[in-house]
Amino acid sequence: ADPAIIFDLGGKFDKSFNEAAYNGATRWAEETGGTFAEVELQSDAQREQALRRFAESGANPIVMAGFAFGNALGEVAGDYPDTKFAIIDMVVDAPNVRSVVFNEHEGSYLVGYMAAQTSKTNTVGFIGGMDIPLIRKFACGYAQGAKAANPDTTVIANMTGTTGAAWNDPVKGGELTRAQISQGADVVYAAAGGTGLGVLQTAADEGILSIGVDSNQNYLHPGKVLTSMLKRVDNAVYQAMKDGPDMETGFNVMGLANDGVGYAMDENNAELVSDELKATVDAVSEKIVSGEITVHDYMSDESCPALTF
Amino acid sequence: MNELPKWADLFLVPLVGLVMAFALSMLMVLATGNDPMEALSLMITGALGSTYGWGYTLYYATNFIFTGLAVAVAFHASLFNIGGEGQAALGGLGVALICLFFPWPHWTIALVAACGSAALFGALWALIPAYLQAKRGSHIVITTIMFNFIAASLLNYILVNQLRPKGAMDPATAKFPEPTHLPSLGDILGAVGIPFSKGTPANVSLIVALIACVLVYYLIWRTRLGYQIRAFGKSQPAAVYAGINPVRITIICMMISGGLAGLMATNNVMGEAERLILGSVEGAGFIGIAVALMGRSHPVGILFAALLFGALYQGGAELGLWTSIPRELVIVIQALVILFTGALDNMIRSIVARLFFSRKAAEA
Amino acid sequence: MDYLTLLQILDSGLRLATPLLFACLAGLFSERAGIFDIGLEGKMLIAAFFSAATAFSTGSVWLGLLAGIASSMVLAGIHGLASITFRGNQLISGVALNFLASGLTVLIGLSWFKLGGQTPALPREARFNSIDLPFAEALSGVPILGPLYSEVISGHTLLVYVALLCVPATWYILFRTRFGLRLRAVGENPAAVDTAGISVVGLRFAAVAICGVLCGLAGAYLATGLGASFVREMTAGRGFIALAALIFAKWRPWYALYATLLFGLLEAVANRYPSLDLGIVTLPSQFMQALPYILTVVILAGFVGKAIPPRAGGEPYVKER
Amino acid sequence: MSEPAIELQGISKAFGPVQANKDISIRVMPGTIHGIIGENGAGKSTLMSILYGFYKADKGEIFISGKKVAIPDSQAAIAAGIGMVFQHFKLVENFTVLENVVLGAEDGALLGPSLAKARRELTELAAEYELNVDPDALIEEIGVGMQQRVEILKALYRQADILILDEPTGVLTPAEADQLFRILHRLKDEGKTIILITHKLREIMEATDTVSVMRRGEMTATVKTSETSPEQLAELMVGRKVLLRVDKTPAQPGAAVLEVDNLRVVDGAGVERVKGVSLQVRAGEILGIAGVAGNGQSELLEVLGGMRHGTGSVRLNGNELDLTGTKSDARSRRHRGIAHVPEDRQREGLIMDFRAWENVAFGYEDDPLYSRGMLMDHDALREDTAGKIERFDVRPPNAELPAKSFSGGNQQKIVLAREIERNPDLLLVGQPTRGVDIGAIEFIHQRIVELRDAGKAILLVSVELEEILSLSDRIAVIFDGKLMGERLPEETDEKELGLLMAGMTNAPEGTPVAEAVAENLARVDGKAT
Ligand SMILES: Nc1ncnc2c1ncn2[C@@H]1O[C@H](COP(=O)(O)OP(=O)(O)OP(=O)(O)O)[C@@H](O)[C@H]1O
Ligand SMILES: Nc1ncnc2c1ncn2[C@@H]1O[C@H](COP(=O)(O)OP(=O)(O)OP(=O)(O)O)[C@@H](O)[C@H]1O
Ligand SMILES: [Mg+2]
Ligand SMILES: [Mg+2]
Repeated sequence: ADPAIIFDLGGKFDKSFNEAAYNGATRWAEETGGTFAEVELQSDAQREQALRRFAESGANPIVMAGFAFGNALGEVAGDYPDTKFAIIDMVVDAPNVRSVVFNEHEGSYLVGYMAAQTSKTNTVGFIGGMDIPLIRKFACGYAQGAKAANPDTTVIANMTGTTGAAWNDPVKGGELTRAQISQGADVVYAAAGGTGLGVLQTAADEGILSIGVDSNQNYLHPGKVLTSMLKRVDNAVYQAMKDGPDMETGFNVMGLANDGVGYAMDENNAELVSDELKATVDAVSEKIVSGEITVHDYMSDESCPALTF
Repeated sequence: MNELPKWADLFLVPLVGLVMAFALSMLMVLATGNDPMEALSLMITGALGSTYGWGYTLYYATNFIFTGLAVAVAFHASLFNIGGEGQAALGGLGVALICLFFPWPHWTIALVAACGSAALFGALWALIPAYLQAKRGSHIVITTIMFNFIAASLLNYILVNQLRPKGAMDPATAKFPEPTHLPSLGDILGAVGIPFSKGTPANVSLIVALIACVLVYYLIWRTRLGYQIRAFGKSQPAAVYAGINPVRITIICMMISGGLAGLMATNNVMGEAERLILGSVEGAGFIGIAVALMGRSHPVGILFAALLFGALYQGGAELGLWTSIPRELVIVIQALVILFTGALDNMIRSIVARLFFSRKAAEA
Repeated sequence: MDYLTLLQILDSGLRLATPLLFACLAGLFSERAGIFDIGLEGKMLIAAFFSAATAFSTGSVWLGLLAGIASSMVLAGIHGLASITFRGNQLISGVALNFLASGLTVLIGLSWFKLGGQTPALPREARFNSIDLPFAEALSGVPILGPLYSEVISGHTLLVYVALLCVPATWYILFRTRFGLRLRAVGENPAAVDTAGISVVGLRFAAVAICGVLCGLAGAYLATGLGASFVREMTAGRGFIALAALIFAKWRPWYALYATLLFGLLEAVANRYPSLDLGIVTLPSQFMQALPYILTVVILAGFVGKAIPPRAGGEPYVKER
Repeated sequence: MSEPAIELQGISKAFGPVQANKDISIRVMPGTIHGIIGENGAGKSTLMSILYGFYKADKGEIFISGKKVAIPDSQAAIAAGIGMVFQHFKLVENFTVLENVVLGAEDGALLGPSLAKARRELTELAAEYELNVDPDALIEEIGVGMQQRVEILKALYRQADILILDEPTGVLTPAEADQLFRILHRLKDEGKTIILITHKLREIMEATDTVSVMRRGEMTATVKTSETSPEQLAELMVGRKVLLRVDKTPAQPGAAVLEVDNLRVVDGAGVERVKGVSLQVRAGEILGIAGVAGNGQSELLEVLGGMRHGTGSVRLNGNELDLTGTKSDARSRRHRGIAHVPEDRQREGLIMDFRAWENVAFGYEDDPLYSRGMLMDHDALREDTAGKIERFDVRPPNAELPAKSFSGGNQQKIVLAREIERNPDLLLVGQPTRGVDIGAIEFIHQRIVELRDAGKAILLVSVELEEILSLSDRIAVIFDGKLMGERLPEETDEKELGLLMAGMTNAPEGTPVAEAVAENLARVDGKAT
């Protein structure tokens, strides 16, 4: 049976999270010549419906990108014991579900480290999408990294909103960026889906640096995006599709160690990141992998040593 | 120009409006490079071609019956309640509080309590605009629009800061406990031996909605209160002459309307999601306007209009799943239906009248 | 809060007030002529889409602006057709057009750009860019006023200044010209206008058309000035806030400026301080978001002055029963 | 002989099923005053509105000074030199006088010069025709008499040669009406042509040169005023010899049913409309309240009927009525035994879209007779309605028709049947025969007298002096919210009542007020022979 993928509300071309998932799926399709079914959600109510439709049509495995599927999948998984599901960013406890979560705090730590090293004002910004523990996890890792690079760094963190609309409000993203710039920030990290596009745009317009998220967003404003915190959703999707109906289920953590997260380097930001900085960051990365540095995960206890929300 | 006979006004005019709305929408489908016939047939089979489709169609229809009745009851008093969205959202809060914080032995009792609470919360959310309209002449359309936004913010606050379980991501309450889960239509029909898809969200609230239709029929057309509501809606000076208190009627009528909108929560919150999610109303409050307009504010008409829109929603969802035609097509169709059966009603009527009388003249 | 922060909030408030101001003045023209318009939101949205889409495709922000205005005027025309020509219910027409815009923008957007309903990000030349007023740099050193000039007044996009100029222009048109006199009259008593030998239909269509132009500007500003692309539902209720501001302003141009500035500032403050600590209480962000709506209800309730709409507002002009 | 200033040929106009004008032709010579009379709904306003381009005729032609013109809108009429003062003024309430005058007649796109010019010309016109108004006053703040001046000024400012006035004196005090006619004569002397619509034969006889009579949408005659008489005109108007007397025996008054003491009513705009009225109505008698419209009689009736709040004391059968509290509404009044035939049956007395049987329950929907448990008993209601339709000779006798499908007179019968058959202790009646034809008038009057003879108290408000005189057992006259005195019908006459209605309690003969009396007499002339 063909695999299927369901994208979350932002749509598969959001240049960020969903696009990463899409890239993973197309990579699989190109490599194997297979085809996959796909759907972009347009409303919350469709989650369960889409899952059921794909399950009934025999798709296997069914991959879904986004924590918001958690509840729906919890409902549906039991009804289709012969279908395998893979969910990204959420843990669903069912025998036929693979739950893929990422150590975003680790990746964020790295880009936070780079931000603080690059900042001339010792002030770096973070703009999150919807204010949920997952995004706080990004922010917390980022702040830890920044403080580790330079203890005097001020981290300004803002969330765009408390609803799903916060993922898709570039205008507000832009305004928040301006506010952070006026508070002295000269590097801003956006973990905000579509909202982040507004952040990156405004940062580029106003002549400061930004950091992208999920996909490699360096190309969006060449020379203006310091780096992107890669969350290899594409790898997770690719892997799930490649594993096919025999996919191993269970809990699947993707971190620095297994290339689940990282930071992006390409020709667009080559000028911005000195070899020296790159070397330091790689060293830090190694230390995290080796356990020498532990990055606190906000979601483990809903608290953050480096940042208050 | 002569007047149309009543049946033509009641059926033909909305039907022509509907056909025009569909025709225009299908042109749009064509313009976006898709095959309208294929789209249409996919929508129809998706919505009505299987018990699975029916399950969703009926689920959506249940929502729209409630909000359609809500708009209609207010229409009868010449009040335009555009606040169904907010009232249904608050109804959801009423349901959530009932389901989360009381130990219910059985779903039947929980449903009764939830109905009461949902209606109460919806009614209270309509109370302030009603009061302001009745006592201070504040235009109810504007206040109810404002109250939709205020409701969204309020619910946002309550869900995010109060009811969201620790560590959860989406702004939603915890899952309601098992005893409050309503039997689905599949369960009910299965119990009497009729095979029906089990995975669909249609549930016992459909019966609540049907009961609401009957009650609203009796309310509007058979009771003194309904008589007074209709009289007030036709002429306010006459109502004062008859001793019908405008303040009282406005408030009571809007509270009934808000209560009906609130009742919708038994379907989407208690019956489907089994938890309260932010934004769970999903525009049903506004669709109620289209449903009431199409159904000519009569419960029977509303029932059919709600079914139609339910099928439209389910059919549209299928389109979104299986073709590159986005589900937003449904919103366009819905917009055109409201436009043609509501705002451009007179245009359709004159077209129909022209056709009608030219036919008659030809026959004679 | 220091002076600089204050200035920055003012600066942001002015930017955010601009689409509200355009839309509010749009509503003002329409409602002063007796046509209620709850479809401001939809007109803004469709203008935002077509301006961004056209600006992207042609690379010209000016063509984008024209397309935005044109699309908004098409919706305005439908509203006019429904409420003036066919004497339909203006509120229902507004509701329908809001839906239409919301559906069409995504439908067309998906079909053209396949970007989940968005348009691609606009390159610099396809956007309105901020312009520095003369001496902004030089004067920024002057205490108090210097930063005010360079931070708040200077450095916005052209449309911000256009919006501000629209306020005195609206006032002048409404109260100092023949057209304005007739427009106000037709919103108060269309029969008076009719018997004075002026076309009620013509006047009302003119008002609705102006409303379309201004909503077009509002939408174009959102997508090509404030933002740099179209995003689905990007108006995010601004049309309704503009409507609220219109009531708040009691249908007067200068008050419209103050009301929209206030609402813009509220948004800026809420951006800056998601929850506002006032010492005694902490206002949650949700409260700040709801504040414009709450204020409008308070005004409508007549607790703070009375907002009397144009007398013939919302009613079709029917001569023969 | 010169060309007629106005010539209409074969004008027809239908509003839906109502044929308001049928094939009407008239000629009006320049420099004359031409009167048009006719009953309510005869089509007078419609005809003139067609001439002014407000309505479009279905058929017919218009000639101005011998030239055929098309008048598709008021712009064309104004261009043709026609000005019209509508029955219901067409002024923008919150504009100033000046702005209203200028509206539509501006010079250039900017307002400033137009206003300045209008201000100058207004001063001149005011001086020339004694039409003094404050150009900067807001319309909503000046009286109706002033508003009418503004309407005339509007027409003159547009240099109208032909001036149409639709029932201009209906809202005027006698003195104001008098002044109006002086102005009209001056305009006529200047060569302007004037068309005057009125119900009042007296005004026709005094002011016009020629007169046309309309009946049921048709033009029944056009005659020289000097060659006709009021009697002939009245006959032409209603279509048959008019004889109107109510047969009734002397009243047998019993105990006081209604006692009103120092009643005051303030309207929504804060104006005191009833200023300390005291009166008494006894069982078995009809108290008639006479007065020019707008002197507080409507408000008086509405307070008693529970449609408004008031202050003072009102007792029914010795029990105090609530005037402001929760029991001050119409329903409580009905429960106490007060029935009310409202002045405006279409706006208040009936729901025009409801069927006849539904209207029979209007105001009485809580009657146990019409109830079955929580629901209304539609069968009982239909049955009751059938009886009422029969007893009150409602035509067509079909209870399923909506109220709007009945003619005015039959609508009034439905209201009367509903109210009278309640057998109330007190019946409030406002304008019972307004717009009702002669046959129905007789019927309605008889029913009211029957109720009186059954020992009920009746308070009658009417602006038709003749109706008051023939129905009432006692007559009170209201002026400016105050009762000017009470008379017995057999001891008074129209002359004296007219004086009282003009606010003169005790005027010797031959005073200037006699003009005011004449005014009221004219009103009487309209109906009686
Ligand atoms: N705008 C309208 N729409 C529909 N019917 C109308 C309209 N105006 C008048 N009519 C009807 O046309 C007929 C003639 O009305 P019109 O106003 O011309 O009478 P009138 O002679 O001026 O009466 P009155 O003395 O009461 O002013 C009436 O039956 C009236 O109900
Ligand atoms: N809106 C309407 N719809 C249907 N029929 C109407 C309407 N208006 C009037 N009619 C019919 O037209 C006829 C004439 O109405 P109109 O009010 O002019 O009667 P009328 O001759 O003045 O009688 P009356 O003296 O009783 O008032 C009535 O018989 C009525 O049934
Ligand atoms: Mg008239
Ligand atoms: Mg009549």
